[in-house]
Amino acid sequence: MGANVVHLALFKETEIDHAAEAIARLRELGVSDHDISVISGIPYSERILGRPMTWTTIGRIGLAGAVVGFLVAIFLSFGTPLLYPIRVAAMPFQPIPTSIVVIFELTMLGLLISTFIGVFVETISPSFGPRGYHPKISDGHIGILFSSPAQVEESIHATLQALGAEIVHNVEEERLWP
Amino acid sequence: MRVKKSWWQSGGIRIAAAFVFLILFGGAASGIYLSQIPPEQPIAFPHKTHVALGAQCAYCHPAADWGPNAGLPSLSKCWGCHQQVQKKSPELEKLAGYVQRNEPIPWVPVAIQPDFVKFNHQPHVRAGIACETCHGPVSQMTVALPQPRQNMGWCLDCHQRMRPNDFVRLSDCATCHY
Amino acid sequence: MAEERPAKWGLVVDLDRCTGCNACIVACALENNVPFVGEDEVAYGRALYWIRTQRYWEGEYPEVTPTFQPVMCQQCGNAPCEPVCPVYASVHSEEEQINLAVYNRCVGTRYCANNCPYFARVFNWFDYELPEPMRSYLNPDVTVRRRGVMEKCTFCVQRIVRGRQKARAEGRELRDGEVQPACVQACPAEALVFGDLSDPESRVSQLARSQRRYHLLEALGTLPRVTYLKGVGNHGG
Amino acid sequence: MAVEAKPLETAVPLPHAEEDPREHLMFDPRPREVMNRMVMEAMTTTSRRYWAWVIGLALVVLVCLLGAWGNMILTGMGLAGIRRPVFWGLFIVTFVFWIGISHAGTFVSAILRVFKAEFRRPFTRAAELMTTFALAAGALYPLIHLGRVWVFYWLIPYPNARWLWPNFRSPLVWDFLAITTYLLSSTIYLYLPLVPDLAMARDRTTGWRHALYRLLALGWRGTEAEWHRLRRAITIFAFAIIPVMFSVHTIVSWDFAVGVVAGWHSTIFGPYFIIGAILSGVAAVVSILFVLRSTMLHMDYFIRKEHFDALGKLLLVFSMAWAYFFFNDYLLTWYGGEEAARRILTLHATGPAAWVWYLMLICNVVIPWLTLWNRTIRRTPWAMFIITLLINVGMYAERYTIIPLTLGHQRMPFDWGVYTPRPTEISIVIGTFALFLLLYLLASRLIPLVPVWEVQEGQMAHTLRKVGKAEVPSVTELE
Amino acid sequence: MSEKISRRDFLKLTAMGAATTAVMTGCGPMSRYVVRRPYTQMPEYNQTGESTYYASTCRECPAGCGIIVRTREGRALTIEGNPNHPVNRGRLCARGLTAQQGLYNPDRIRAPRFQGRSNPATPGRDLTWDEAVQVVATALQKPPQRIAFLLGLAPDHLYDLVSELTQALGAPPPLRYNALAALEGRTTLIEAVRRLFGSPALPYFDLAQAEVTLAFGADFLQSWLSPVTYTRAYGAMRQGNPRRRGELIVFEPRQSLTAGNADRWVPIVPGSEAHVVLALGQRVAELRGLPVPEAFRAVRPEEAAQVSGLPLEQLETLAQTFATATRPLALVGGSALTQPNGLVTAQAVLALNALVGNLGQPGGVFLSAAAATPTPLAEVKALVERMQAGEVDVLFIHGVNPLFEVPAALGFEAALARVPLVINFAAFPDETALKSDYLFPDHSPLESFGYQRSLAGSDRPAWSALQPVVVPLYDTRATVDVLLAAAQASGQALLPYRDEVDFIQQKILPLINAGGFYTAPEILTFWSRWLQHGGWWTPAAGLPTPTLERLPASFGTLTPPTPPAEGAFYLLTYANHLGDGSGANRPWLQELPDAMTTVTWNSWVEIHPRTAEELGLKDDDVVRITTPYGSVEASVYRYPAIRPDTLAIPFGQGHTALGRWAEGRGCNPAQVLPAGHNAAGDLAFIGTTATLTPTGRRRPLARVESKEGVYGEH
Repeated sequence: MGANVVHLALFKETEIDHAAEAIARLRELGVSDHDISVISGIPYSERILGRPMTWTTIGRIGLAGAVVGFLVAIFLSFGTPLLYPIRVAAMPFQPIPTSIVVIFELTMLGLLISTFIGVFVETISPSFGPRGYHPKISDGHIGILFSSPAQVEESIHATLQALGAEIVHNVEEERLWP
Repeated sequence: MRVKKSWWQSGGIRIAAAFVFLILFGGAASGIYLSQIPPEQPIAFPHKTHVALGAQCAYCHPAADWGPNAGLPSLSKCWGCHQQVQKKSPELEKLAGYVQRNEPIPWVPVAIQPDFVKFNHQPHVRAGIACETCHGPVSQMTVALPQPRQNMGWCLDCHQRMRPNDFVRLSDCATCHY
Repeated sequence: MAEERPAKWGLVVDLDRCTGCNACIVACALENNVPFVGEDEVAYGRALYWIRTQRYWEGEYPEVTPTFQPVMCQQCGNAPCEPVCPVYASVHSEEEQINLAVYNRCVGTRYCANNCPYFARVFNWFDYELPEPMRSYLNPDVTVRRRGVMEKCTFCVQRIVRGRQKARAEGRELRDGEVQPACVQACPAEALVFGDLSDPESRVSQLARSQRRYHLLEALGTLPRVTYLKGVGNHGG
Repeated sequence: MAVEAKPLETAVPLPHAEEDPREHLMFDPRPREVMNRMVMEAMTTTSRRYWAWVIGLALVVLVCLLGAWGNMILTGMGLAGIRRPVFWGLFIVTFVFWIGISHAGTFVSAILRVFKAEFRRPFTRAAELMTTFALAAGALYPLIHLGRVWVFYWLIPYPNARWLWPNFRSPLVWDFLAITTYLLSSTIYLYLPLVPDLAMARDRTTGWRHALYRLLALGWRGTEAEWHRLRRAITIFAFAIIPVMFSVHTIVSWDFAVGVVAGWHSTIFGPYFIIGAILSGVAAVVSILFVLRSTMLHMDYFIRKEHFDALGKLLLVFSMAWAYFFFNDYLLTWYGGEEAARRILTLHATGPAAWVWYLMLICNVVIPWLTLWNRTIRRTPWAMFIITLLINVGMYAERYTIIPLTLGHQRMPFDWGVYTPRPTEISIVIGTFALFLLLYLLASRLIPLVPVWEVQEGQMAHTLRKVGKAEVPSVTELE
Repeated sequence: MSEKISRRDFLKLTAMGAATTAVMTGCGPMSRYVVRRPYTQMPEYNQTGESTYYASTCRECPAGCGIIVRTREGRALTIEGNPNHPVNRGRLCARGLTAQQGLYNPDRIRAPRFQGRSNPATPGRDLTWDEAVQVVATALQKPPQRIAFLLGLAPDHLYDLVSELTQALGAPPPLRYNALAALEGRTTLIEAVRRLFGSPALPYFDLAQAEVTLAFGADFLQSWLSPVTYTRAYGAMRQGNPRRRGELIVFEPRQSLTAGNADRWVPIVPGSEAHVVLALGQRVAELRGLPVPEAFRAVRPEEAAQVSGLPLEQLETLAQTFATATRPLALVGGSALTQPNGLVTAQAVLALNALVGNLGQPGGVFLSAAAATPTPLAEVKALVERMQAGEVDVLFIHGVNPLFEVPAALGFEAALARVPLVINFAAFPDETALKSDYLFPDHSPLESFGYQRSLAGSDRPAWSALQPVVVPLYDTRATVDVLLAAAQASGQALLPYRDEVDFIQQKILPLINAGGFYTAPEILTFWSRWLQHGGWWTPAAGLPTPTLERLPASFGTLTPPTPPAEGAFYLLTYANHLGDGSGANRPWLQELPDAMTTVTWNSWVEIHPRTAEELGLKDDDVVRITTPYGSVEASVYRYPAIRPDTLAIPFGQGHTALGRWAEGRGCNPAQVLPAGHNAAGDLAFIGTTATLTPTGRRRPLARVESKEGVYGEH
């Protein structure tokens, strides 16, 4: 696939219908979903653009974090009093009601932090699909990144331009994050 | 587009950060070090020699058996032996000087606890704890050396190991702190 | 060595004997290195009395009479001050069955003091320096508290610990009345009696069974170890 | 009995019926690049007055907060006016106040997001910033009020040579955990929706700003996967942070309610504190929005009268709810409470500091109830500014009543005491207000204060549809 | 004395470091930098970390309680009661417990000193003790009649030595004055005992076993004679008697701590006590079926009721209570004695006891062994007159602060200026010390040897011993040693003693065979036991029973009190825990709340709330109290337990010297007291009237009570 070049087709934000249409056309022209990537300034659901559903592990990472938080809380509220039992008032060493507070807080802490870590990890982990960016995206443009073999380039461009797209050739991968 | 060097990569910032780190780390390290080296003593008393000659700890520190402080020998006790034996070494001349001036020897305490720790030798000696358990191999030292990590966990650990059935009493805060 | 049984130290305050002379305050202060704070601070409620005499007035002139009630830490069996401390600076001694104030652990949240219904706890608002050579009278058995630390009556736990160590070294049990807090020792009217409540024969146990007994704010369920004996007639609280 | 029929008056259209829907931000869309430019300009434009404020506030923070605090650490807590028996004073009052304020962001952004209240869109960020900075200011107080702050780390659970762990039975440890959780999660919750806007800013800046935004934007491009992830994370946060938010102020209330202090030991304290917190938080959002609108460029486009109107309605509801809880607490104590607690009620209302109690009622109940029903007042930003400031004064008075005024009159009248705040603690309180404002001022020029993508998303979802002769607003579900 | 010196040696070379250590709490390793020294010669009974206890005698007031001082590493730590001591049985009062704050007081005079009194040309300078002894020796060579000694009530051994010295010199005997004794009317009581029972002694009242007690003015729970003894007895009287809980009725115009603890407080018109006692006596005699003695007929009951403001029925009830009681007891002191009728009251009360037959009975009256008596004010007045007339060349002062304690109206200050040489042995720079030529500081009581043999609270013959518990901190010297050295230096063989210890040993020599609870074959063994036990006393209780030969026909003339003029008030002063004011430099005594008002660190004027309301006065308003003799200012304390026509100011504050904690606090009521005296020569100030003028200023009092909580005020 060394010959494949990444292109970016930019649509104005009002031309969402055209963008959706363009994706359909690209698929017809033999560019697989795998080689298409949509970038946009606001979220569009996959249904709108007719794209396959993306998949994320954030929920699972969050859940795992919650479990870790829960276990830490169990240790802190039931384990530490056993290490060095210190009596306060007439309370038991491991009272359940007060432990619930600790367990709740630490479970939530685990959930929330690991959710964020999930976002972070997924962001920095390598993604497949075409890379490239254009500052117009953050001005509301919808960009369709695709890589196609050079031989079909012409026809694709023509099709897309007919739909009102602005084509950027040969998008270079830009290092957006250290 | 040339990636500009980030601010945190600038030399000045890095040097400053290194400096702060060094100060903090160095301060902590020297603090720990200073509390672990033996302090300068007025007379380099050779424990080793005395123990080798068969002197018991309690001969010079008898109060460990009946009171909180082990006590230091009075000049007369030192002199009681040393006026008989030869006084060739410069350290013994120092001792003779103190005796002549009838001036107490300003020993610097080595095995000390903070003032909020009320340690009593007597119960420990009565329980048959050997002096070396806490004071280290004094029989191989000249001046007494501070023993590292004599902290609360160390006390508690020993209390728990030696007297598991009596740990409630021996882990009571009022045993040492009031 | 004699088998030791856990003690429940208790104090009985006979209000019929108490005259309100306040000798207990001074005895306590000098035994426990309690600092004095000066006029302005006392006026602003920052005196560090571990024990103080509450004096109310009853009746109208000429039948007016003061009622005196010395109040110190009640060493509650179920102490509200203890569970609220985040760092275990206010804990219950399993061995002595009293409330401990562990000065060196205290971080100074002052939560325990708010939660003490008897206002028995006082706080070191500043470092109270003593001019030389006054430091010489500080009791070395009691930690001198620095600023930012809570403190309170400890039933003179240093005397209890010393007494126990002495008794153990001699291979016997503590005798009734052998250990006395400074206030009890000084009390000229012998209104304060201290001893082991778990020993039914001790003097304090006998007095604590008196028909005149009551506890301060008993309804709160704090199980105080200090028992008050009501005054008789129009005397005492 | 004859009924005398009165002819119906001619139906006069109510004034708001004639209101132009385009008055709403959602129906007054502008192209994304225009909005981007507006936000960027607002962010990058600084005036001499702005820098004067920044420097002034920085000085106040330095002197009043750090200076006074440092002096207090070296000298002792006695510099504050706390005394026996009022061991907690302005520090804890202000602590509760800031924690209350911090409920604004989460409430506006999480609850309104969950319930899809569309008017939230332009000011979620402004509110979330308040949460973070109010928590930052508030989280200082547990440290400030420690007698020995240099050993504060003993509150943190970690294995150590002393074998000692914190006491997990103490509400202060819960507080520590809850505030840590809330501070971390609300900061993340501020940050996550900010990423696309940071990418926007990255694309429009050079120099240090570019470096900063590039770092913070995490390489955001706006791919489907990124959006998906972001929305998933925001949804998790929005649902999870709501119970955390409730727990935080509940735990703050438990600091008081678990004790035996008369007047504190109340089962209703949890919800009572939460409602109070939301009331003060939302009020603070209104105050801040007014300031943003009147000082920053283009903000009058994003923040409109409709927002004041909507928040005003919310405030009225919360003021009523607050009054309900207050009355609930009052009545039960008055009716069957312990004598000491009853005496405290009397003292609050008739004692030497009764003005604080009346101030609380006037600011929290009388003023909102008299004004906020009125649409014109709700839509007058400066009036709302004054009203919301007063609400926060009232909430401060509420905390003052609950803490020092209650502690001073407990069960032993011999030991009662009146608390008077002293310069050091007043200075520290002023210092944290300055800190909050300073952080906000700096942040307002460092991060895009309006979530442009959210506004654009909202605008795309809202259309005016012609139904018969009227153009009616219509909302499309895009998500 | 070799023994003395060697003991001091033991104490000296000890670790002073521990004190500093204690302060550095929390600093952990900082302790290392505190140098600890071992003993060069460790005494076998003294060890670091362990306390050593010394028995001694409290000198904070004249009562002479036995104390045990806990020392460690050569420092005096806490003062505890001596459990065997007959006066206090191990108990102590607030004053005694603060003695170490006197010992370690930073304001002590640290060396002998000459000060250029009122002459700026002669600047003050420190002296050596050799020079000091020389100064005293020269002074002792003045014409004997022109030498005067003014001493305090403690210590007794100094008084005994000075008595011998003056006798040997041919000088007038030493005077003993103490404000506490003056305020409690001690001389009057002794004089009354002398008149009725024949020998001058203080009576001992067996309060513990009494069942109904009438107390006239005697604040025995706080300051009167021996407060610890009587407080102990009070406790026993309330709860120690298996038959019956004792009842206490107190007659005082202002409720003292004693009256506050009474079952009944009778707010009597100041100065009418004698009338009431006489009227009661008549009824008691009648009720007991005895002939009414002639002396009791001086007053008709109606007259007494009218003068004292008590309803006749109340008098009748009181008389019945007293007459029908099994063990009745009547006490008298304080405000009932320090008045023109004082001697009458004292005799009447003692006679009342005789009337109910409790002399020498359990719960009755005994004669204490307290023989050393204070000098009445009248004799101090005579001294002042001599000084004023230039008849005194040298005045020695020890243990008393006349410029503070003696009523200013007596003119002591002006007279002092006319004495060419004033030598003061004060330990503290008090008011008088600052106006003296030479300061030759005595040791603090905790550094001193000595004895007290005038123990008003002892139920048996007893002597109480003093011994040093620490090495003297400063370059001070025992006054006895100075006087002995000076006597030797003066070349005359005045006194046969080598030094202080020798003197004390010779004085206690007779005790060896006096039937004490220990004895010894020779003086050195006896001496060590004397020091060990903190004194000497007999094993069993037992005091002489007073015998009343017959009652005099009259106790003296009786003057009814004159009611204060319109706008004027009776003025009272009383001693609280500060006593004679010498304790005002103990910070913990200042910090200690006054028992009745809870005020700390200051003076106040007690005004009945109703009166205050009439005058428009609020708490903490500063008012000026003016008598014909002067005026003072203090803040108002609205005191609910005082007669509406009476004002009261506590004694002890108002120092203009005496160190950092005493100076400039409150007011000294001695400034407004009259110099008059009663028939016994005692200060008579009850009945003095004063006017009150608001100054418009406010000075809040540091009270421990919450005004809001206790009085319901905001």
